[in-house]
Amino acid sequence: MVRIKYVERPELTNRERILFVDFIKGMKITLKNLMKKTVTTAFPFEKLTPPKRFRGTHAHRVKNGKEPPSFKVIEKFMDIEFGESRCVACYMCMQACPVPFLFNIEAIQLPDGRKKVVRFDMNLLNCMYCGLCTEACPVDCLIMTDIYETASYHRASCVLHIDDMKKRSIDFDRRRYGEPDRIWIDDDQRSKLWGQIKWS
Amino acid sequence: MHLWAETKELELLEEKFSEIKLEKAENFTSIIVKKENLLDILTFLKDELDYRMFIDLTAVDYYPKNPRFMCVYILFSPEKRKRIAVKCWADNDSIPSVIYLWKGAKWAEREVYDLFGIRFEGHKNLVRMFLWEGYKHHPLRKDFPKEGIQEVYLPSLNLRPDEIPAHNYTPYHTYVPSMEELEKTQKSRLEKKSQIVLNWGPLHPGTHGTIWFLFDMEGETIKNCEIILGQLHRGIEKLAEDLTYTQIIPYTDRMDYISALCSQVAYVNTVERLLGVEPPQKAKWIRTMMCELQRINSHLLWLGTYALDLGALTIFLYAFREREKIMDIIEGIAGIRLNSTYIRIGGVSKDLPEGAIDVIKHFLNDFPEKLDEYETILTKNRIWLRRNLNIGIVTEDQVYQYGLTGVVARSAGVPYDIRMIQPTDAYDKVDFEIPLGKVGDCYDRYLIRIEEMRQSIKIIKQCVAEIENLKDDRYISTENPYVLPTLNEVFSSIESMVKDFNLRIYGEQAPEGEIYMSGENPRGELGFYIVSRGDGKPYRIKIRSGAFYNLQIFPELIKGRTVADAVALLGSLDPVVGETDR
Amino acid sequence: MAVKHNNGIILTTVEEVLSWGRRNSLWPASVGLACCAIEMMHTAASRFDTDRLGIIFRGSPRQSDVLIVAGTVVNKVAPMLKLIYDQMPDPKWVIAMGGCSSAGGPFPTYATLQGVDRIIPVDVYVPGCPPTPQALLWGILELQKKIKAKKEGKVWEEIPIREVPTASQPIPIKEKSPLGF
Amino acid sequence: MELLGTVIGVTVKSLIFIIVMFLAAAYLTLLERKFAGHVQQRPGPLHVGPHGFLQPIADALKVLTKEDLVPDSVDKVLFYMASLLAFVPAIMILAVVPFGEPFTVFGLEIKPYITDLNIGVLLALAFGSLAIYGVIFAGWASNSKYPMIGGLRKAAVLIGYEVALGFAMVGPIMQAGSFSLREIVEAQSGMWFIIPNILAFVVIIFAILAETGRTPFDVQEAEAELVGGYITEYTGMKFGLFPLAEWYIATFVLSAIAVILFFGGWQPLPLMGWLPIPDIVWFFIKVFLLFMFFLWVHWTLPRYRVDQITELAWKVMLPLALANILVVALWIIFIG
Repeated sequence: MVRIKYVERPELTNRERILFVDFIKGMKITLKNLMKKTVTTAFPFEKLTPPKRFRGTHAHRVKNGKEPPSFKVIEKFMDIEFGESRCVACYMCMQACPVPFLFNIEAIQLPDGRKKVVRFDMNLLNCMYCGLCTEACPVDCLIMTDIYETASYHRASCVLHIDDMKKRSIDFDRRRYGEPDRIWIDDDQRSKLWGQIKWS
Repeated sequence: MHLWAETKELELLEEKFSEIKLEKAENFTSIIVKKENLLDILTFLKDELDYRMFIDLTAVDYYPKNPRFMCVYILFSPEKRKRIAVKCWADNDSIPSVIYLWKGAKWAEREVYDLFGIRFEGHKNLVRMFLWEGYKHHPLRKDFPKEGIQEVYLPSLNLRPDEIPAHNYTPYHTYVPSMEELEKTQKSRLEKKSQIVLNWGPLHPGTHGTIWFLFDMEGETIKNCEIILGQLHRGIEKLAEDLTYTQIIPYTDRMDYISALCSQVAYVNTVERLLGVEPPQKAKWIRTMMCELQRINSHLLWLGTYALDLGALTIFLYAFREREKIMDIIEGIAGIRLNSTYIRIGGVSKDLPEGAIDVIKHFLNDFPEKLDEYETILTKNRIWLRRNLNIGIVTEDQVYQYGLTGVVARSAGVPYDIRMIQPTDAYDKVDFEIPLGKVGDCYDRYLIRIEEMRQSIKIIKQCVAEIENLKDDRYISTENPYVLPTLNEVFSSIESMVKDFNLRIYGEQAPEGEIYMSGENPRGELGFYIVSRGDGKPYRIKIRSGAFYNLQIFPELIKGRTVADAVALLGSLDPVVGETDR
Repeated sequence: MAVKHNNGIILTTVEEVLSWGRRNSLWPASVGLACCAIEMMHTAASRFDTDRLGIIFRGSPRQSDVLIVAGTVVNKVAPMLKLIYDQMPDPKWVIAMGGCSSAGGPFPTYATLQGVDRIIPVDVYVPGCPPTPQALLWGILELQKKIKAKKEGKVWEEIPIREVPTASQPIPIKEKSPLGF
Repeated sequence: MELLGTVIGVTVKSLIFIIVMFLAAAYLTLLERKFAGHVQQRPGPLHVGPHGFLQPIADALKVLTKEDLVPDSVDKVLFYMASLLAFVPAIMILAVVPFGEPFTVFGLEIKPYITDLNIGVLLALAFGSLAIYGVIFAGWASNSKYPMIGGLRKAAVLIGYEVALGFAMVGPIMQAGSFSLREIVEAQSGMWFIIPNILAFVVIIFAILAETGRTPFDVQEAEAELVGGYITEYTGMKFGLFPLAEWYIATFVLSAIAVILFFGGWQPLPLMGWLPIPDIVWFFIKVFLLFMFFLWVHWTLPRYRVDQITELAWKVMLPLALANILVVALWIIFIG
């Protein structure tokens, strides 16, 4: 059902050429846009809320009673208090990550045979934000939040540690855990650019 | 559908040249020839059997075999719409050059020389393509480490005394060239004959990234031109050699960052064909829809920058205004605006969120009138006409000689569109038109891209209608042993968790073999040549970049024109450096 | 120097005014290298309009104050980038946009420069691949804060590593100073 | 005594003119950025001061305190002289531009112009042509390739359009029978000279666009081709003078001359004579409208190629200007 067609090349007639019709039409367009409202989001004063699926800075879900069944299975071998990170040191994120050395995970063996995660560093400056690590996490621990304002003055402050990831996930879940999986939620901001969308 | 040469041709070849060896597989058909009669066979293929379009040339390093390098030529026959591959072992690291058969082989041979160190006898000015003169190694050889050799001490300049930047930070670094070496590189490319040699680029507002042009100019007329690539050569092909097939997907975004989704789809289709995975219907339609959205997105960026280069500053911002809308759609569906790693082997990573269809419909409704606005300002503007008409005319012969694809080929009237020749996903179910040009100048390319945007809208409309029918259909076929399970499956069932672990750790164990498949990128044919030796990682991936071959014709077209025309011509060829350099 | 000791107040007020002028008309050199360049263009385009903050992109490094390194810097282009940086007149600042220019990003290969701060000093790192325009704007605001701090006599070593960033709410328009940032 | 008074008066007036012109130019940049912004559906400068009102001051502060960096390879004398040569002539044209009729405040008569030469038009043309030297010097002294090409391009354009501009001005002069701009305005009290001189007006529009380097004629600093054109190597205020002089002051002054020649200077707009508006205000309203028209063109059209521009100048604009002279001559003979 694919067809082939030749594009036709429009010509500028002499009448149009003498009367500057082409210029006038173009300038009419710019004038029309001059009258329209601006589409700008004044950033520090108004902000676009990233959608639920936005892949921002990483975070660690904590043990808060909402764990998936798989966590219950593995939990037995781990030493995780309530309110601590769910990470079970399965190194799946490390395996799934295309970039080697991005993760730095250490777990120790406690005397009672259970494991405990003591170190979980991520160097965000090497991260592609591709989300493969979050898809690999079997206990819904490593997630990506909607936080993007991470600019800083030092390389060292772009490296995530396990406790700030805990903080972030708590902050993130408090705001957006129960949110439906919509394409975006801030219609008032987006409508500046989009105009009014009629939702089905 | 597969595009490889038929048996009777191969038999014809066999009886003519007795010493060749045929390799006929379902995905790849190649003839292995001896080095001494390579040229005769290629000439025969080109003249008698009219495989006259040069698609790609690459090499594979079978270290520690001896001879270690195998060169692979991929040719295409425009009439029969068939491909054929010719393989040849490079005994003692050298092989005859084919630039007298196809001009397009010039850069490809330089690239192979640069990355593998194979010498091409008879190639004039065989210098490095991506790296600089005086670079000691040939990176794509198997015995060269991926990280390179970290020989110089080059620490970060602003470290606080107490600061440890990161656990993976090392003060040692690979060798960074000096200005003198770069000047040596420049000298080796072009020697001054006329008044001045103008360095246009590499860090120049007008050169679409970091292409480095050398203009040998007489007044403002360009007498001779050379292009230095490699200012964005990041070694993606080397990286891909020790990643699993899934892990390569994010890197395909970073190649052609303006049309990330198209690159993903082209790559994933190739891998699926190799693994024998069949995605579900809904995924196919979603892929097609996203591809076309991305095509509009890419063409809009082209329109904006092209108009900016030709001085129409406002069009640039109008085009970006529309781009923002598509960015919103992609961000809402995939999660990231630009390099959205959305396509997965066996489907797509997530289903469409609620409201996505409404937003896309809204976009489809009000985009055409915006397109008309651009056309009103530009298409019949006398200045626009004078800047575009009869600039950089591409002929049909040049298309075959240089292996031009995409809009550049279609502007010369060659109906070469992968969506038509080898339809993947849902392209065989939608109906659309492929615009062709009659003259082949910049103005034709402009009109064709504008028309392609309209056609994309047409396609997306059909996709939206189809996806609404398949609302509660599966979007990824996880029952396939090669396809990663979704998170919910992992959470609930232990089998999928084990499968997930295996696929993540060992990768998709692809069957042994080779494959070449391509997709229609906004810049041309984006082909992937994958050699698999049966383990979870590809043995070699060659990325056939459309922009690389399209850009190759620039020096020939610009001779005798001015710098102002160079801007227009470069804009209408529309290269993306990430793809040319990989 | 002697003057400074005599009437430091006047000098500080002068410094104040100058730093206000500088941080309110940052002109970046438009050096686009890779993917991040596209997002940089989007930041300058109509949706997130940098011109609001007095930021207009200049073609020539001689007339620009801040160098936004947008994209992967490979070894081959590094010397030229340093040349561009040297051509810029003082005072000048550098923003490393995206992972690639900050630390090599996802390309730990033979060809890529592992962080542009190995050849030129960087003031602000903006993680992201690529950072969204809002993230880049946030980085630019961070740079403005830094210039302000410089005015107060702090050097960048003394600026503490920022605490864990969480999603911040929009600044109420009334908190904006009448003279801009 | 008489002489002393005149001297003082002229000095004061010129000082006022120059200072006002500087400020006006600074704020014309803000005007242009606002206008461009809204054409592109963005607000333009917004946060620096209320609605970006302090933006020009911030820019000026920054530009003035930038390190004044002179490359070693440049020819120092010409390098400095170029920025002055580009700036001074643009200002000096003001000397002969009248803004209105003389009026009296507190019993002393104020002439809203510095001097009323009887060869005003010629002087304006002469000063306008001087600007070419600034451009050529800048391009040459920078001792770099892009500035060189940019300077040559600009020079070619200027030379082409100076001629057309000169011939286009002949029509109104013939009708007024005088070179003095003030008398030309007074001669239009009945009917504006736009009526027979429509051809000349088109030529003048193109010529002003070309002289002031606005699209479609901004070849000298086409960013995509030549990074910054002939000002690539300039930093700080030496850089700031060029766009200030070329884009704003020159545009403003030339629009003023165009208004004087074709739109009856400070005569009120047709059918609005009854409005209680002083003639200076009328004059500035007209100039402002013309200036906005140039901005509007600048932010709409694409850019010509340099050879096409010179071709246009010699093959189209010059014949048009000559034809206009013929038309006006016939007009004077038959209609009077």
